[in-house]
Amino acid sequence: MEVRVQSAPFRPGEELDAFTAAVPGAGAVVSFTGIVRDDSGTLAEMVIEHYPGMTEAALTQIAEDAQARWSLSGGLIIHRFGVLAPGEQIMMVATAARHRQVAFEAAEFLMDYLKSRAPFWKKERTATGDAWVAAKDSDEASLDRW
Amino acid sequence: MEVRVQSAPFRPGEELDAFTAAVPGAGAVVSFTGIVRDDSGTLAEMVIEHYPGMTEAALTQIAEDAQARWSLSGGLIIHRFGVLAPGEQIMMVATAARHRQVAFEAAEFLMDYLKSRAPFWKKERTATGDAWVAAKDSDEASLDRW
Amino acid sequence: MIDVLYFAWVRERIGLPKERVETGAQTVADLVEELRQREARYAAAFEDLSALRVAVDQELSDFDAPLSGVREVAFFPPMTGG
Amino acid sequence: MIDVLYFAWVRERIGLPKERVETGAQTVADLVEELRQREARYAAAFEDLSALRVAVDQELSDFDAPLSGVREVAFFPPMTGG
Repeated sequence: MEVRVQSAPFRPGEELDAFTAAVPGAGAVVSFTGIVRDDSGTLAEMVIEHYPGMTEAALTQIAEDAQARWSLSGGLIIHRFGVLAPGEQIMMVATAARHRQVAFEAAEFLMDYLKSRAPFWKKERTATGDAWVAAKDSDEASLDRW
Repeated sequence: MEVRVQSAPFRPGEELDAFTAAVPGAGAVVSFTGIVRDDSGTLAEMVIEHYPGMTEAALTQIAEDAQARWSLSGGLIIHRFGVLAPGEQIMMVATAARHRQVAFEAAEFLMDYLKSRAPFWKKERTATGDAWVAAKDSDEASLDRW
Repeated sequence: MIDVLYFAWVRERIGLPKERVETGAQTVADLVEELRQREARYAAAFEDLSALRVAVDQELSDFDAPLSGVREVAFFPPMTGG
Repeated sequence: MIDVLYFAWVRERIGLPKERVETGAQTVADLVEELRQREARYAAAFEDLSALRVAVDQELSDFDAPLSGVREVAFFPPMTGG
């Protein structure tokens, strides 16, 4: 499973095609892309802070947990940090397996753990001020199903 | 929601990027790609038969059911028919929503209904003969969760 | 006159994808019974109805569906899309 | 000597991302108590421990974790990745 932590933008489509080409034998590929939303219409940018060193270790651990739990043909985690504009990609995961249910479950597992166990913090900058995005109880709760 | 039934190949990555660009405001995009597997190592090709007219109507109905059930920023279903080689893309769905859980659920819903309610039939051609792919009880059972 | 369509192994067993059928059948089941009487290949195709699905005017339906006003009936095995 | 790191609003309240701390604290909680005594900005950052998470040598840990042999401790709010 490949893990990348980067400030540079990426193209989910290119990543998906490259990932799919590298997992021969898979019958099912699932991807998730997270995008900077601007619900209020006032978001200037989103700043993502992370913990260099621990971030890579945490994502690798999450990836290994997924691989131990399911028989995957492959997996990919990309997560950006730094300053992002509304509409930009924040992160992406992709999973490949023989059958669809495994690919879906593993992708949701990666996302659930990434949300609450990888050391990233988001700050929204708007015209009226900055605010750290608060963790949601529902994100922590969603770990209970695994 | 866009529905396409076609014999021509498509590139999932291109489709994903075009889909994502067309759903501003979405925070979460999920894609699923189905690929021709060759488990036995003897598959020459897969032939997908469909029911022109009913296929489009059935996929459109499934798409409308998903939209009625979830608040989606957008959705996409592409399904091929005709002769496909191992490793080729069979079909793809993509969903976009504000939050990840809705995008994942809607994509799984589309897949579950597509498997058992859209008029496609797969035949595998191998060196030793042809065989229609049998429907799995588990695919029918997976509809029960919706 | 009803258009009757066959797909997948139903089409292969019967040996054609589509035919126009002159019938007075009241239901899909009646139509199946008529077809079964024709020739062995029809009897073979319709041997086990639990292995078949039917669409009436391009909508999934049941074998007890009425045929009044219907233009198209299709028979096929359980679908295997995706 | 332990490297102490702060992230997100913990970093902002304390006013720096990292510092080396000379401490005899036995546990993370002891270290927090020492830091709280320093200045109001530390007291503000560590006001509500239930709003904080801690990593010890880059692994998520608990406030009662021992500090023996530890090189790096980080304090931050609940994570918001994805």
